[in-house]
Amino acid sequence: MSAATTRTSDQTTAGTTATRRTARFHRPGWARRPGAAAGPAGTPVSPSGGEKLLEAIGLGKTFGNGVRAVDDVSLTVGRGETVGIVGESGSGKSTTAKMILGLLAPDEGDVFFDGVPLRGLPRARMRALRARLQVVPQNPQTSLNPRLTVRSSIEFNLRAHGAERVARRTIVPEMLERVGLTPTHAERFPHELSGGQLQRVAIARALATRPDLVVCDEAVSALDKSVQAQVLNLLAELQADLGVSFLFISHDLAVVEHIADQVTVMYLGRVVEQGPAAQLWTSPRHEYTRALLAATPGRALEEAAGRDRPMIPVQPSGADGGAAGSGTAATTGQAAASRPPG
Amino acid sequence: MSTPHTSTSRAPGPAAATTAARPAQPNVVLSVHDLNTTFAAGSRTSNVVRGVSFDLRRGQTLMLLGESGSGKSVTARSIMRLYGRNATITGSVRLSGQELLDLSADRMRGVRGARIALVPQDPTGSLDPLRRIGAQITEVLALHNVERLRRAGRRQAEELLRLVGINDPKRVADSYPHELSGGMRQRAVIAIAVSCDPEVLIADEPTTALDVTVQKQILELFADLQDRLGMATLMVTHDVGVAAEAGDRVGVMYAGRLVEEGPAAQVFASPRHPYTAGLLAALPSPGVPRGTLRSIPGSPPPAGAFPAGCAFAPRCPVARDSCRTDDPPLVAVAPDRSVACPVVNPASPSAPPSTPTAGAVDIPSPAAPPADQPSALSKGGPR
Amino acid sequence: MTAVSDIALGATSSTDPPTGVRPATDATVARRRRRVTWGFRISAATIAAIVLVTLIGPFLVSDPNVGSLSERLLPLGSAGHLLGTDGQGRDVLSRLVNGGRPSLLAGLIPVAVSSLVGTALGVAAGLSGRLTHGAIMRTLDVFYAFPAVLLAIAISAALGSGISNSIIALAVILIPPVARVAETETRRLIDLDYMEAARASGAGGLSIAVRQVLPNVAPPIIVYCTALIGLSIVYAAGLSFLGLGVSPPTAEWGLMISDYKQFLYSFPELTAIPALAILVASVAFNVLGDGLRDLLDVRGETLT
Amino acid sequence: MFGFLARRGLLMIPILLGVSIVIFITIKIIPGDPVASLLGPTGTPEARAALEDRLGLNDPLPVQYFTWLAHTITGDFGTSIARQTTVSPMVFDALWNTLILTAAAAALALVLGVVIGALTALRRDGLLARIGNAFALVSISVPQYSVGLLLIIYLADDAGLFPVSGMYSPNGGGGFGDLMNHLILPAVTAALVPAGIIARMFRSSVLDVMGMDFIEALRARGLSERRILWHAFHNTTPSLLTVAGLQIGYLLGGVVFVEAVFSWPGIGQLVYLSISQRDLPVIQAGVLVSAFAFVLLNLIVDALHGLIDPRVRTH
Repeated sequence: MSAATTRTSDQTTAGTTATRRTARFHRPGWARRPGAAAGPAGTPVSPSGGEKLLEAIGLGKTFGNGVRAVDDVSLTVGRGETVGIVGESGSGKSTTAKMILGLLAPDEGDVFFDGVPLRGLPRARMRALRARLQVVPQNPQTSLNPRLTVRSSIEFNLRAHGAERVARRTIVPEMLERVGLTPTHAERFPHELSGGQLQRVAIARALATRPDLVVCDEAVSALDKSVQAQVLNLLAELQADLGVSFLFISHDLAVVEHIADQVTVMYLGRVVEQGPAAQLWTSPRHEYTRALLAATPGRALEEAAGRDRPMIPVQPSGADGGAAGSGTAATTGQAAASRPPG
Repeated sequence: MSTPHTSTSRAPGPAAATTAARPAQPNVVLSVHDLNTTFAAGSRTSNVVRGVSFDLRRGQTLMLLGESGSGKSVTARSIMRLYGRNATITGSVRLSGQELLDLSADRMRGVRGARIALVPQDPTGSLDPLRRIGAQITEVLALHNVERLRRAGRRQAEELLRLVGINDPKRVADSYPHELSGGMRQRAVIAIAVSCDPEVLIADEPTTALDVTVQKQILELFADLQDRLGMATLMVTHDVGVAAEAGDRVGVMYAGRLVEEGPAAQVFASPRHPYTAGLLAALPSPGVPRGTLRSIPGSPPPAGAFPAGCAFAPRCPVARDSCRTDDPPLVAVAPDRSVACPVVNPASPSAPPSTPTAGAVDIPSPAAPPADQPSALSKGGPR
Repeated sequence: MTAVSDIALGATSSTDPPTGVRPATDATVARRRRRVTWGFRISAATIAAIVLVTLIGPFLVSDPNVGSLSERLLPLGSAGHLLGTDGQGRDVLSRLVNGGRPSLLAGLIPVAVSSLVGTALGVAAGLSGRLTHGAIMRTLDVFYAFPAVLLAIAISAALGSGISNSIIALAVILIPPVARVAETETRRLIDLDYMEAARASGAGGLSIAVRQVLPNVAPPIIVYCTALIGLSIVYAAGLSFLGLGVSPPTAEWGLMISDYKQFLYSFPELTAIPALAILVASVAFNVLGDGLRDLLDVRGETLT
Repeated sequence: MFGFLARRGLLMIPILLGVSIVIFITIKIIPGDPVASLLGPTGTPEARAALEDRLGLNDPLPVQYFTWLAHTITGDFGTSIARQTTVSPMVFDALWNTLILTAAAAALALVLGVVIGALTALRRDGLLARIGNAFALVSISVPQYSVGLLLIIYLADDAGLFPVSGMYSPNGGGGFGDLMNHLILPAVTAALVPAGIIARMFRSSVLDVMGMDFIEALRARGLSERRILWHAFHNTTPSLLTVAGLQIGYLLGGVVFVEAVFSWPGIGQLVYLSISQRDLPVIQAGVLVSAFAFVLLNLIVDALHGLIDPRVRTH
């Protein structure tokens, strides 16, 4: 792990200045990054105006059994932006995510991360790059190693990028508080936590190395709806504070519409529609998107929403369980204020 | 390995009206009253379903909506008495007037599959992996219709598969479960469930494992079968959208209790219980800016470990001190609607307890809108 | 070698868990069962006692190789010879106590060696790509294709008799099953979400193997190998019984059975005593394995 | 199904080749000088060189291997050094005897294992179940060589119920009844360990299946408990088959001890005797034939597996 050579980019300048790998971990606390999207939470970062962080061009993948899992998929994620991928099972969205994460080599096409092509990248550089490219997996029950404590799980990621013991000691509690848990959660095992708490830990683990892009692979699909809202709010808040980009993969159109700036709809390995989230929801172009939209249950419910409900004021986001009081990362008053009149 | 159960005290609790006092409702197929299910694990017991009451009418779909640990699935299984020795089920479950909790294990077996059928969540797991679909259907047919011949059973099986929208029933009947897609498997499971023309169909998260486009087809199939066969459906779901789409009525469960019950359109248009309202507000929907979803703080209590008083009180924005000590009963707040919350229904603490569909007293509530207007939510609306 | 779980039937199989804290995943169900069983305690005490006796016993009893023909074949309970004497007038108790060390070592060392080598091979195969995986597993398959005992005998015979050779032979036949268990467990993890997260973290393969995979693979391996010790003790004594283990006049349980079977009809207890020692040790390790399974909440994996 | 079997069959070829290589190497490292023992103490260096040449011992190892393999495939295992007769009939006779013993033990183990396993799974708290569990635990730990000896004492000698050793009585007999009489003690001895293992695995397997979702679904369809059990047992057959197959394979080797104790003229005893006589061709042939039988058995188990479980066929 001592082979700390060069980093491809420094976070603060968002350029390609080489810095020592460990420098990342020696910053005091979590400073708000200059250059991060500074608008009030929820203000979408302009999709086209933003700087390109990730670009996938013409990705294709055929598996050994002859299944064409992904065919000619291209997409762009801007800095500080959230891009959603929607599709049903077999649509190739997870395979696409794996190729973007560099876990699967595409048969065709290329992935460029901050201008660097992942194809043919030397192993050492790829590993260093992974600090900036993290993942939050789907199932809270399996996204954390059941035999490791929360601390060990987070430290594993940090150690992989050369964070020294002292740095790890301070980063873990910091990250836990950042996602609305308390430092005492560090010594717990996954089976002692609820689903929402587990996904918070998974988010903390992903953010610990201060990534530029986090791939959320169905990250909220397995959560109860009341808890899902907490986690969605947390993601939005973290993005506003840290300027991190999300690639958000889900089968739930409503969730993607809510969280994403740009949406890519996939069907049988191909992109059938791409565009701004709001437009996709209100005026879908492709037949499949329309079918998907029509099949999304409770669409009628969504349309009727906001008129007569809720009659009872319900608090905005708070942390779930355990951390009542000090540890809760309540949404800012700003966010609450921007709520539309009910 | 029989299915013993204990049907003990039928004594009416303080909050429960006696069975006899309930007027017989026309078309009520299934009447559940003060259902309690307690599991014993070693020396510990956990009360997972707590005093659930509802009526289900012919041709009607009641949605039991709740999050994990709310006891919705246990309610469904308790009605069918699917638990073993470690479960104690009390209260009353009447199927067309017949008390199920009093039946012998043998007679209950005759009810299951024939008069009440179950469609479980995971179609893959609920089929015997080593037997062909056709054989699994004919097995049930033969079981409940002894006089039928084997060949007739086979023909009947294919007819059933056609009924559930399978175009090539011959091939499917000859297939093993793993050779079919998820949607096909769920159709086969439904075919088995409706094979004996049940009065009540209980579906436990029947679409959760499916893609949304397939889910839509399966929900349509349920509606279609209900029209054709006239059965009553009790569907368990965690998905508010599914409940809104496919339910005539909805019962919202939280921590083993029914906290709100009423026509789906009314409940979703104007929820009364703070939990229902919170759940609906937490859904992402167009126009809600990112980061401003109104989530309910905390998480649902784990099954069987419910706090004293109203179990929702610790997460409730309008809870009073009394909420933490007194468990509010489910009270009718309008014709056909009941809510278990004294805050939104101030008349209730002193009001006489009532059952959901008793419809006897209409307690005017300041919180209730004067009339529940039909909204775009009615069943069969835009899908 | 099918992995099987002991999770109770009935209520716990429903989707809405009636008991328990949270949706009953593998982990939570099993964790709740974590407990120290009585079998575990008794077997641990038995093993401790056996080990203690083999360590300090030899200092307390007479020389196992000295005997006078005038005292041959004394019955049980004779003065000065609690368990009697054998055909050469040697004290049976002394031979039993002294025979413990080679018998136990010949059983323990092969398991120790094969657990390390087998785990390394299995985890490596489990984490590698198709080619390496195939190469390792197919090679192991070849060793699997031999009836194990026969292979041990053949190897032992090839190397010549002697305790170290029988240890090598046993280690060779125990590596493939251990490696298979390790490979199965590793493969079970490989597609899990946290493994994907670990690969995406940028950690090296060795780091993932040691810090993420090993904590999950170790418990089932420990359980499996504990039970293997019982089997290995029986096999080791068996090789000695066939004349392929220790050479006379060293005291060893398997060799004692072989020596004493000539008196089978007149003095059956002579054969029964070492046989009982082997049985007790073997049962103790098997029960310990069962107890460890409950303690470490491992999905069942018994001997093949 | 045929395609499935063909694939499995093809997979066996490299394994058998590997087996032959391992045996060849094992024999090569055996200490001792086969040439010297063939020639006897009077052999001259010239005779020795001639013999080495004739045996092909001067060829490079791969050539020696392929020569050996070519002979082996045609069933020519060479000549026994100790007995100066061809090995093949000796080995195949022994294999046949071993198969008789193995089959008897396997049948016994299967019946015992399934009965005890089912009993302990379905009546989990009863006294019988406890006894069954204890029996299974002890029997998997049993050293067969001593159990065999004790059985000889108490049943064969003291009670005089069964013959002590061999396959047939020297005087008279020789018929089927005689064989059965001789078979019982060794078969029981050999069956103990696999019976215990099958019992434990079958118990877990029954519990596993009884916890599956489809069992509840069957119950919800109104099936009787007996009928549900029938479904459950049907679903345990694939894993039972796997375990039983492995155990029968284990028996093929494990009967060595039993054969030694009961003087059963099988492969195990043949190999055991040949080791002390340094009779290389016999050892080679014995181990090779056993391994071949084992691999063949696996193929049969695979085929049965495919027959029982449709999921295996299609993958």
